[in-house]
Order: sequence, then structure tokens, then C-alpha cells
Amino acid sequence: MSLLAALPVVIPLSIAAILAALNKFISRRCSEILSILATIATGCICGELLLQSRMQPVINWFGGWTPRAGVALGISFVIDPIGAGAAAFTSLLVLAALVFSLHYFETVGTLFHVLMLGFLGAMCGFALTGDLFNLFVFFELMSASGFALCGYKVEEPESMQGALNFAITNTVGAFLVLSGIGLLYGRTGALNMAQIGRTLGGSPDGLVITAFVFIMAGFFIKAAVIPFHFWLADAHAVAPTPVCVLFSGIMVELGLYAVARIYWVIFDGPFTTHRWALRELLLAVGTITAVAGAVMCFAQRHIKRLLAFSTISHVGLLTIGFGLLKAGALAGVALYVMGHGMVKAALFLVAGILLHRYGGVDELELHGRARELRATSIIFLLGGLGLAAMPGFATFVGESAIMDTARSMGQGWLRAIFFFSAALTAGAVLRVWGRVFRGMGKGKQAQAAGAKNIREERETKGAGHNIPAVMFAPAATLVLLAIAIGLAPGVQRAARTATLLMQDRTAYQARVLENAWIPVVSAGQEHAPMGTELAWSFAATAAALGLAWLSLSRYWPGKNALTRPLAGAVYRLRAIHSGHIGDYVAFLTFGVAAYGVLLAFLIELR
Amino acid sequence: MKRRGRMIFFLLSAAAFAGVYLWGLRGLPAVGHYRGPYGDVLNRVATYERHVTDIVTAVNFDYRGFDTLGEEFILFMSVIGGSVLLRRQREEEKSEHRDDNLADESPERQAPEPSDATRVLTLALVGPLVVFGLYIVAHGQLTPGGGFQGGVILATAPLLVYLAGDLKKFKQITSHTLVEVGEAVGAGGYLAIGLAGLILGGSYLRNVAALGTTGTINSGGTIALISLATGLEVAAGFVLLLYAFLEQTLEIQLRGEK
Amino acid sequence: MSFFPYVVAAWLFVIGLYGMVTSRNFVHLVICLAVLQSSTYVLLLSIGYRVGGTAPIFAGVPVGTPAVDPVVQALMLTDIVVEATVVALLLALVLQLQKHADTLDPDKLKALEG
Amino acid sequence: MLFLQFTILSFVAVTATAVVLTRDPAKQAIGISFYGLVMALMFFIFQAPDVALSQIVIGAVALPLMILLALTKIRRHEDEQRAKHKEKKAA
Repeated sequence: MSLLAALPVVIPLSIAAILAALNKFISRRCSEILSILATIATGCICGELLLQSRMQPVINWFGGWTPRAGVALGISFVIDPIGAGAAAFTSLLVLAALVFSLHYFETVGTLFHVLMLGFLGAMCGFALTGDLFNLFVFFELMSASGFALCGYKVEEPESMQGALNFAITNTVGAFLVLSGIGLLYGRTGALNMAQIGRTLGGSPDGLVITAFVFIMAGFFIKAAVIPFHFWLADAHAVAPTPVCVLFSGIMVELGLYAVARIYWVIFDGPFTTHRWALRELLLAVGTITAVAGAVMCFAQRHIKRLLAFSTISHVGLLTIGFGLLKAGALAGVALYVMGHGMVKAALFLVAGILLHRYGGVDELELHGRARELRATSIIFLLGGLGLAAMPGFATFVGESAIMDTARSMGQGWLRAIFFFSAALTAGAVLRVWGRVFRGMGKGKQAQAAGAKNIREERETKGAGHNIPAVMFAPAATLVLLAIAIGLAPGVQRAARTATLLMQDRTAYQARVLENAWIPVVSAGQEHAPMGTELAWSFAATAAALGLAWLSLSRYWPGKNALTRPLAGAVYRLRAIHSGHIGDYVAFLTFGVAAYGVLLAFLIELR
Repeated sequence: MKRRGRMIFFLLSAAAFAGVYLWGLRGLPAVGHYRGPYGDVLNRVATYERHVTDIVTAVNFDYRGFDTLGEEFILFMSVIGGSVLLRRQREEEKSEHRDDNLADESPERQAPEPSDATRVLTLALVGPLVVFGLYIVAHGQLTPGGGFQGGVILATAPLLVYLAGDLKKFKQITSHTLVEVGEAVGAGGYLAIGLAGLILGGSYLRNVAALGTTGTINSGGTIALISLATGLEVAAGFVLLLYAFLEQTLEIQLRGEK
Repeated sequence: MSFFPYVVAAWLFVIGLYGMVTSRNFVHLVICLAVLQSSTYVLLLSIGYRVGGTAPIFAGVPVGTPAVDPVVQALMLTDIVVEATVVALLLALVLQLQKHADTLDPDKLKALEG
Repeated sequence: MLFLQFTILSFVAVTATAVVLTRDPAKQAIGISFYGLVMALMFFIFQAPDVALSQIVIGAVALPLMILLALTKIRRHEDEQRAKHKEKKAA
């Protein structure tokens, strides 16, 4: 029991309510200060909870309703290092986004801060809760604030369409989750995750498989896993920059976090003997997501949309990491999420700086124009290298942890997927760097890469000839933090300890339902990254650099017999991303059905 | 995709989807045979522990009060989001003056002026409606209803004023600042009651007020207080939400009055 | 027969999806989403139902009378708020979309292709 | 399972289908209001008066009202658009 447990939700929401009440009476500066202070306080409390929970997960029953004879009466927060870490990381990114938007948006007002704080509170609650329906509530709270934030730039039709696609698909996802919760409740008569996990047991039958598929698909919509990923690129292309930072940096990853949490607490019991089936499904969708996202990423010229597709590709890698269903790989996923979140946030912030300065984020139109921004250029370059998981970045530590586990399970082929994704996504980012910041290659007069140029209006007041420090500092700090974590000793071991704790289902249940004190098992000594992993990683970075250089040079192959089928395939892939909500819902239906049929087939087959 | 292709693709997927869903539903106990334990335990203990007779309200505002806190903030954020999304843009304000005459071109769109009889009748309904709404809010712990249902009923009262065609009164009642503050106070009040539980009882949202006698209006401890806070928040929230939409259409008539 | 409510729940979900896929107007689509949502009401309601049970309100009836599940009803109350708020937000987005794109037909919006 | 429950559920399914298949949003708004009432009735029959009360105020009143208000605005915008077109043609 900790008095602090409720505060990561209560603080942001209280300040949001206060700001909304005082909306007409306080200055913009005042609301900026209040919201930043609230975010810092939330972050500090999450950090404190993280430290507390390393000895023993912190369990908090709202209203003091502790369970009776194994039946939970109330709602619990079950705070373990992974959950608290996710909440703390969320606060960090919200802080970066808020600092970036200081003096930034023209129309930004108190209400923007209210929405951001609501978003923060929702994500914290989502990360910390131990109750299935409460998870749904925070999912919806996250959505409600997210929809409004996404459509903040109401004057652009694209932005409305993107926000609508986002809102509609995510709402359908929420109802899928709720239906899954309903199924579980009908079977077990419980909403507390620990209690459901204990009651469910046994082997997976139709209900368990369907409930799992519904819940997983619902959260995969948030996580943008194929074929639920369509909304992400649309929403990112149109959302204001600080919002993109949060969407890509943490919201999407939280979708995956929810699946991992629910799987390890609830479904691992019934699925224990069928892990292989789930593993096959997850590795397959992860691979497809990673490859398709990477290809789409390379084919973009709108920088924000490009970064959005790179997020999809990396989510594919994270799905692979989770799909291995091993503590070591999950620790890698946690580190990768952090590293990727920081690097991607920094890249989006630089895109925001470009938009501020030049009034556009089209790669070809910006050709060579940002040559003057030397410091910003370094940040963008570092961000690109971080996406390639170059040794030294947190992404590398995560990737090597995932690959270590994969190799030990005989899934070494996954290295090729990681290589491909890194080379293409980082290649695309480095290409943008070369073209925009170095003036390499051809500009607008070059034949357009094909993708439509989405209109994007300046978000800031005045033509910014100088870049305020508040815009630059968050991006720089985040990239440096990603490097610091990548070089810090012992992070991998700490992460492994945390994921071992997360995966220990029976201990979790005893802690929650019987308030048992069970010592936390520390992970063994970590081994330094293997030589092969270092070599692969450097090779991927080199490939990304090479690809970027090649695409900017005159050696980039034009249309010929060799490239035509490839170009055709890319064209067809792009045609699927139509921006049409009907298509998206159809694919969504297909995805749920396909997941269900495949999983049922794999399990019943045996 | 073309319409036809999308349709075929969807129908095939939907068939498989329905199959998966029904396969899952088959694993549920037959309808009418709820097996518990959650609901049964609460049905047994809630009246003794919380001195309430409406168990759903006890679940909403006490046992699972934290869910309802989240729910109130979903509403809160949507209201904020709605007013952010429907905020007036600069161009719009400019263009409004330009096409002043446009509104007159389509008289069939104008709401007809209500007759005096309608006006009196509608306005006469406002009083009972407000009383009814307050009753529902205050008796949540005893009979069906509570802060949420009563709040929405209260929110429809200003609409009756609008329907009666009394636009000036309507604007006064829905004075934006006041309602906004009311909404935030309602939502903040919920949080504050929770904090009181944390400070006085050591656990967020713990019931720290006197529980009172079962069956009377001041029973249930914080349940009644939370119900009131929710009522305020929901009433104000829905007024703002409806007003945001109304404002989009209202400009026609207000301009006509000028 | 005792399975029928579940079939209705599944049907509402599928018909809602159908409406959304074939929709030519975003307002229509939002209404279909509301129909889809009602699937979850039917599902939760039938899960918590008990033949012969009273409503979980013990004013006038003694505690201990067989009653239906109060928890799903509390969940549905939350669900209804979610419905109202989501529809409101979506309609606000739809209004702005129409103001600036002059159409509500998803088939006519081409800006986000590729 | 009683006859009453069976009937109301069938009615819910039919009404929902009708609402989805109505293509004109204005008619649909009326439809969804009616659907809200049917749902509320179903909640009563299934012993959920709390939910029924909510459903009446939200599903049958607030929701259709928002939809109708949105449609009014949309119509108005369409009229303006048409008028502008006419002006252009005339010029």
C-alpha cells in the first residue's frame, strides 16, 4: 500500500480541472507553468513508485476494498517496475511536448493543456491499473483526449479526415476490447486481472481464444499492427507536432504493453502448452508489419508521414520481441520502446522545427533549405542513426536483448527482419537528412517520389527565423538521453528483472489477491553484447547510410526491367493505404477474423 | 479498393468474424444463469456495508468508484475536445458578415416562431423537469438513477427554454463561463472527495463520511456526495456539449434578431 | 433459445461494421458506430441476467432475494457515457470536415492516399 | 427464456438493421431515437432500471438531438455552397 499510488492519475486530472475552471481568468503563461509543473510532479511520483516497486510491486485498492476470500471487490492499481517505468516515460515525453509548445502554437490555449494533462493522466492510469474494465476506461479516456488533440488543427480538411479515421478505428477497437472483457466476465465473474487469471486456468477453448483475439486485436489497433495500422499514418501526418511525439513515442507502444500485460497475467495459464501457436502468429504479423512499414516508410516524402510509417515498422519489431514470449526478449522490448520513443520524439520535434521555420515538411520542397541549421542537423542525423539501432543507442541494447533470446530459441532468421527494417527506415530518415540538411540529391524539380503532398500549414506564429531554445532543447535532450541509456551499465539486467517479475503469474495473483509478500527474483548477470550482434548492427547502420546515399545519387536506378516489378509491388502496397474509412473497417474485420481463425486453427490442429 | 471489391472482401471477412465471435459466445453460460461471484457478493454485502438500497449506485460510486472517476473525465475531456474542435475560426467570423443575406434566402430553414401557447407550456415544463432531475440526483443511492441520469435530465432544461424561443434567456442560462466553471468544479469535486478519502482514510476514494440510516436520503456516506458532484459535472457537461452544437446552428437566428 | 441474446449481440456488431464499410456519409457512419456499440450492451446485459432475479435494488425487497448482477449494469452505465461522448466528438470532427472539404462522402476524400 | 425477452431482442435486432440500412441521416436520426427507446425498454425487461433511465436520456434524447443539430448545420453549409455555385455561374 502506498499513498502515492493514485497520484499519477489524480495530479494531472486535478490540474486539468483547475485549468478548465480558470480558463477565462488566467494567462497563457500561467497555464503553461501549471501544466509543466504538474507533469514534472507526475513524473517524479512515477519515478518514486518505480523505485518502491523494485523491492515488491505496490498494490493499491481504491476505496480500501481489499479482496475477500480471493474475490476482488474494488479496483486495484498493481504497480510494478514496467508499469511505473511506462508511466514515468510518458511523463517525460509529455514534458518534452509541453516545453516544445511553449510560445509555439498560435491558437494554443489553456484547453490544449487541459487535453494534454488528460492524456497524461489516462496513459498513467492505463499503465498502472490491475483491473480489466478500468483498463478499458483509461483506454477510452486516452482516446477522448487523443481524438481532440489529433484534430486540433481544425482548418485543414486532411486533418479532420485523419482524426476521423483515427477516432473511428480506435473506437471500434475499444468495443472489441469490451466484448472480450464481457466474454471473460461471463466465464469467470471477475474483472480483476489476477482473479480472472486464477479462475480461467485450464486449456484454451473457443471462449478463451475469442476473448484473447478480441482484446489483442483491440489493443493492436492502438498499437498499429498490420492490418490495423492504417489510421496511424493518417493521424500522424495531420496531428500537431507535440501530439505526434506522444502518439508515436508512447501511445502506440502502450497498446502493445496492454497486450503483454494481459497475456502474462491472464492468458498465459490457458495458453502455456500452446505458446508455440501464439508465437507463430505473432512472429508472422510482426514480420509483415516490420517489412511493410519499412517499405512504405521509404516511399514517403512527407516527413511526418515517413516517420509515422517508420513507427509502424518498429512496432512490428516490438511485436516480434513480445511474440517470442520470453522474459529476456520482453526486457529488450522495454528498452527498445524507451530508445525508440526518445529518438522518434526527437525526430518529430525536428520536423516541427522545420515546419516552424519553413512552413512545410515536404522532403523535396525543403531540398537544401535547412543547410543553415547546423545543430538541428546533428540531432536529426543522430536520430536517424538511433533508428538504425547503432551501437551506443538504447535501441541497440534492446535489439540485442531481443536477438539474444531469438537465437537461443533457434529463431536467428529474425535478424534479417531487424536488419531490413533498420536499413529502410533509417535509410529514409538519413535520405531526408541528406536532402534537407545537406542539399544532396535533387529537389522539387526531380520527379516526385509519387506520394501525394499533404498540405500542412504552419503551426506557429510569425515566420520563425530563429529557433527558440525551447524548441531545440527537448529534441537534443531526448537524443542524448537515448545515448545515455544505451551506454549505461546494468540497464539490461534491471529490465530483465522487471520483466521476470511481470511474467510471474502465480506470484502476481498471490500478491494481489492474498497480499502475499514474495521476494523478487533478480535476473542473472548480463553478458556483454556479442560480437556478431555488434557486427550486424554496424552493418545495418552502414546499409542505411548506403541506401540513403544511393537514393540521393545519380546511381539510383530508374525504371527498367529489373526494378519494374518491385516498383509495381510498392505501388500496390501504397494503393491499399487509401485513406478510405470503409477500407480500414473492412481490413479491421478481416484482421480480427484472420487472427481468430489462424489461432483457432493452430491450437485445434494439435 | 473499389466499392464492389470492398464489399466482397468485407462480407467474406465478416462471415469469418461472426463465426469466431459465435464460437466464443458458445463458451458462455446460458443466458439467465449468471454464476457470479462478483455481483452476488456485492448484492449480499453492499446494503450492510454502505447503507444503500440501489446496489448499482454503490458499485458505481463506491466499489468501482475509480471507474466512474475515469468515466466523468471521459465526459470532461470530450466537452473540452468538442469546444476545441467546434471553436470558431477567424475566416468564419469574417465570412459570417459577408453572407448575412444568405440566411434569408432559405426561409424554410428558419425555425417558425413558436406560438404563445407553446411557449407557456414549454416554459411551464422547465420547473418540474429541474425538480425531477434534482430528485434523481439526490436519490441515487435509494432508487434507480443517480448523478449521471439526473445530470442529463437537468441539462435538457435549458433546451426547453430554447425550444420556447426565448433565445436571450437561453443565452443567459447557458452563460458559458459559469457553466464551464460548474463542469470543472463537478469533476474536481469528485477528485477532491477521493483525496479526502486518501487523507482521512489512507486510501483514495475511501468512504469517510457518516453512512447514515439505510433508506433515507442522507445515507451512503460519500456515495451521495459523489453523486452530487457527478450530477453537477454531467449537467454542465451536457449543456456545454449541446450548446457547442447548437451554437453552430444558432447563428442564423441570432443574426436575424439583430 | 437461451443462446439467442448472444446471437443478437454478434449480429449488432456485424451489422454495425457492415454499415460503416458501405457508408457514403460520415454522419451515417457515426450512427452505425452507435449501433455497433449497442452490441456490447446486449452482451453485458445477457451475461449478468438471471432468470427470476429482481433488479439489484433492495428497497422494499429483503437483501438476499435473488437478483441480477449489478456489476454489468455499472459497466453499461459507463459504456453509455462513452457512447455519448464518442459520438459527440466524432460529430464535431464531421462538422469541421464538411466545412473545409465540402463533402461527407468517404469516396470523395482523396487527400490521404498512399 | 421468456417470450417477452425473446420478442424485445428480436425487435432490437430488426430496428438496428433498419437504422443501419436507412441511408438518409435525417431519417436515421429519428430511427436511432426510436432504437434508443427500444433499448431502454429492453433494459427494463432485463431488470436494469438504472441503465434504462440512462439510455432514455442519452440514447433517445441527447444523442439524436446532437445528430439533428449537426445535420442542420450540414444542410445550411450545403445550401451556402449551392448558392455560391449559382453566383459563380451567374457571374
